[in-house]
Amino acid sequence: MEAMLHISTLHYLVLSAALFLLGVIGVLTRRNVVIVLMSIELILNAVNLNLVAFSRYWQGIHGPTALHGQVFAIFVITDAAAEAAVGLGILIAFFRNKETVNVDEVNLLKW
Amino acid sequence: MHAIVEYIQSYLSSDQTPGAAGNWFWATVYVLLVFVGLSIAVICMNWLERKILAHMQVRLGPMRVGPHGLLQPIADALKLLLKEDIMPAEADKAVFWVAPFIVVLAAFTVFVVVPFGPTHAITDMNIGVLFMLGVSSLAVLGIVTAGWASNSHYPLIGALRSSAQMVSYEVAMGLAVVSVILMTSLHGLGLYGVGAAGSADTGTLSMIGIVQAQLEQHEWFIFKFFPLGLIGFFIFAVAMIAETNRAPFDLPEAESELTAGFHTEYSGFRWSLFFLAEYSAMIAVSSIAVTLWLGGWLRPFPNALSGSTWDLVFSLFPGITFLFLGALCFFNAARMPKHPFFKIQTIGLAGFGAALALIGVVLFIPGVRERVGDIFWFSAKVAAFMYLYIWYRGTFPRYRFDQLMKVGWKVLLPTGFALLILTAVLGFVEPPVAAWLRGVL
Amino acid sequence: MTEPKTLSPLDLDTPDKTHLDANELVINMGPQHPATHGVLRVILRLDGEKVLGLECVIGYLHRGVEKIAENRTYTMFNPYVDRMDYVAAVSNGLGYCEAVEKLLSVEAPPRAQYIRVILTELNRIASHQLWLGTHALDIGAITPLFYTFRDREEILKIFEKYCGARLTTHAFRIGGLQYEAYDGFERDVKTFVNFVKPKIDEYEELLTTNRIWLERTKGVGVISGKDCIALGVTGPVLRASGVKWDLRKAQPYANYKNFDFEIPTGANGDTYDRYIVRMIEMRQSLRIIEQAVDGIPEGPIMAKVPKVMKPPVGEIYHSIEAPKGELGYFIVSDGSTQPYRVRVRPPSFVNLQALDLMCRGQLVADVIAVIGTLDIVLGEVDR
Amino acid sequence: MSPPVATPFFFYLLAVTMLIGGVLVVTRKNAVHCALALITTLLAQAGLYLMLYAPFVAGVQIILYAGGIMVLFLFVIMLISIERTEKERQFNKQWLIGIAAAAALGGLFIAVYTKGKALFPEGRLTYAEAGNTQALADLLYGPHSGMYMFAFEIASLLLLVAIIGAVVMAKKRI
Repeated sequence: MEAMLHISTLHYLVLSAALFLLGVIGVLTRRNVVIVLMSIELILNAVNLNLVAFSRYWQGIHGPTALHGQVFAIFVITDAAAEAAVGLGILIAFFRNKETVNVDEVNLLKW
Repeated sequence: MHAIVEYIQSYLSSDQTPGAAGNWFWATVYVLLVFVGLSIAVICMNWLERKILAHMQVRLGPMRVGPHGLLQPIADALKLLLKEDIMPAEADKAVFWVAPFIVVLAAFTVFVVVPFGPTHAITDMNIGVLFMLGVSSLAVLGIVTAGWASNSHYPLIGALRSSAQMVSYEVAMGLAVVSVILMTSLHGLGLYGVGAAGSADTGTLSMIGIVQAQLEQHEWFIFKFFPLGLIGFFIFAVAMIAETNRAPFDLPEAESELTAGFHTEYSGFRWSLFFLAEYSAMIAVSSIAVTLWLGGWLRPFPNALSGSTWDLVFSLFPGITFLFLGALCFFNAARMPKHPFFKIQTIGLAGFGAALALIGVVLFIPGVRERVGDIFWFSAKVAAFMYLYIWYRGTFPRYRFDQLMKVGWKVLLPTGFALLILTAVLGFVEPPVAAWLRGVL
Repeated sequence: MTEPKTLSPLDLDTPDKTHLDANELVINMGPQHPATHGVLRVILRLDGEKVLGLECVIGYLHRGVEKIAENRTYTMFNPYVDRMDYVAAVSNGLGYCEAVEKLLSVEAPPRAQYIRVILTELNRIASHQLWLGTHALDIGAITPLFYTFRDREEILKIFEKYCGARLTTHAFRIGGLQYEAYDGFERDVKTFVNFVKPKIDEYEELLTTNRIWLERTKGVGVISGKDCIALGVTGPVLRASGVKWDLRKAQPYANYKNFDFEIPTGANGDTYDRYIVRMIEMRQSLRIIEQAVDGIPEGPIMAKVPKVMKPPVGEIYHSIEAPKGELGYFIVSDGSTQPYRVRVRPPSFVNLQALDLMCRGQLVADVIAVIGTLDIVLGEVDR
Repeated sequence: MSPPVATPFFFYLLAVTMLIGGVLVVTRKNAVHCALALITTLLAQAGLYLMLYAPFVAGVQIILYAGGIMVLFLFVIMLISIERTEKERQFNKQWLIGIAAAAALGGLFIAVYTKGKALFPEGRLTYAEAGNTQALADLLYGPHSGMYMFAFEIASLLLLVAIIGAVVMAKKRI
């Protein structure tokens, strides 16, 4: 009970791992590309949570300016924005040609 | 018992916001005050908009419910609450239900960081402006989902339009805001970011911090680096109208094209939530503008008319304003037709005037007038913005969608970038140049 | 009832696959739509927001006015024409009365002619004011509507004083007028002229140099003079395209040849030019009214027409310049008391043909501006 | 900043919200519902960032993720019709393999955490959030420790490429 009530870095790591797994399941099992992309966002967020949790842990050791984890989280968010834009762009181009949004129908190298 | 009283009183002597002081009691009171105040403001705004617009358009506006239609907003609210709440058969029930709440929540949550005075804010956040912009941008989600969930052509097009519009104007808005944040770091002492975190030379995102920076620099940011501050303010002033989907950027609800835009299928209580959200969003963006450029709670002419005498004069303004409003009510009560049919209305109007005058008298009490001065100036500045909103609506035709996008991307955005770069350059150059000038003179 | 097969290239059954993929999106605007001025239904074929083509579906306000004429005497039919273009009822009456007079070979006495001109020109101003208000409202400027309605009210008051009705006036009779101008008619008209002159400046102040108004109207709904002539488009729309054609000058009727006025023309044939042309027309109408009021002659107001009208066998086409364009009446008489056939050439109906041409390649929002600028009245389109 | 109140309560509240949101993202048929669930998750995560004294990251999370990226998602979902995809099979054929792989990964996580639990001693910290944004800015562009300046420029280049790529990809005729 004591371990449950004192929120430590490990709590955040477990949460992040659970979220990561959910994202992985989504990516591997869903057919709809949009939902697959959203699952990728879940994965990225899980990583971010990890980074920020560790950043806090690191601050406890090296002082308040040890914010490298948060800087990384910001970079990951930037990356997620780029990924979403390009991914959805591809999705639109794909949908225009094939009229489907299912990943398992992307089985041609050209059409 | 004593401990509780002490806890409650502990905040009063502090010079912090209740959130920063960690005083839960006062934080709750402030939340309630802001909520109630905002609702009253929306009601007043509703009545004022109809009356002012009507007088601009050579008509009278509401005149039937109460004297000069004063009770009209209440009657409207009652009507909306009692009205049947229609849910289209093909609508996505859950999303349709939740969408208005997203919009309202986004519009109200913003007020957590709005500073009505140096201590009159629910809390002060390190990321105040960012928080405000972020939370107000969440309203787009509600609008998009509302349009989609209605499962109908016009709401969908309206929703797509408004989301495209809000997202594109957010960029220009952000640039104008960033230029102000740069200005906060300029005390004429050092360069950006030089020195440790939290030192006097670094800028701030906190809403209270921004106003305090204006206080310390003895300059509202609208006048800073003339005309850069003015241009930034102008960009923001245009973008905020587009953000709140008001005329002349009210394409998402363009009546002549899309009937009512994203909320075409909404009725009754849920429609009134959209209405509430629209008006509180207007107040929210106006208060950002006031905080960032117009010195927030600071009284006008702090430099030209400084000194304790002028402080006293300006602290009388709240009371005078309320007395004036009360006198206006009495004047109109005297002008009421003398027919017995209008007796109740006349008495009501006079009573309302008496209540306003009483408030005005209370505001003259020395202890009170020092405490409400900042709230009054803040509200007065926001009210001026509200008037601008109404004025625009009465004057301008509506932009076409491509023209709207053109204004956003081809005019405001490049101007915003130029503004940002020029502010940075001037901030870099000004201190040494000023020092040199001082040496020369 | 089965829907008749559409003859146009617009196939209503185009599968609306998706918003993204479909090259064409078919949207139905109207008949219940706030910006279609009544019950016009427009089927829009869109590529995104761009209009690829459109088709007008009309007939929702069809009352069979032309058929009714065949079962009414010439005199009895007179009030019916007011119900076509109900915002310019006086003009409609003038056209019909003059056509029947021509058929009967009588002419209204000069005093009647003058009063007719005054009332018709007043009506032209009223019609343009209503047009301006609703057109501006469609483009999003709400205030001009109230200004124009305030001033139009003064015209309607004059009508009411003259003949008792405000909208469907039935002001004229075949052969002249039924009512003598009331006492103070001249004074009222003069007061109105002086009242409305600064008001027109007021409208222009709100719109003419307004940036947003310019952006919304310049280059929108352009139509060339050649196309106008090919489609039979008349009125301010034609004149804004640079063709100086006004029946008041080209085929003077009533006694317009006695008055000095100018025909405004535009150069580009866009919505802005049409707006400017109509604004100038209002001022020119005021000029005509001023001249007419000053020159009303004394004399009878009714020519000698038989109580029971039996025009000789024959046919007649007579057209006048209504506020919206050429309003023509083609009447075939078989010598009986009732016309054999009445065919109306309504300007709105003919002008509406140009909508497709004017909207192609424009955006959806422009369709509303163009419908507004064509100044159609559905009562006249459907008859 | 006063010490946080009821930390465990808020942690578990936000954690449960996040997990429910995540499960809904993976299981819902309707893409719009998925997007709304994801937004809930993201907002709850912003709350967790606040609890971790990372207000700036929380702000960025709200403004960029919830206000920007998710709007983009919703926009695209509305552009492509989803009525048809809702009636189709939702999971692909190798869903069993996928879940097995995820389970294996989960096993790995559990193994790592149980083994390495001792490696995470909690560094207790009670410090004000006030300087967070400034400290981050210092790391990103500050003259003293701006060690991420180059990475920042690369990220902006990445964004530029993404913008151009998205436009090229999505535009029918360039």
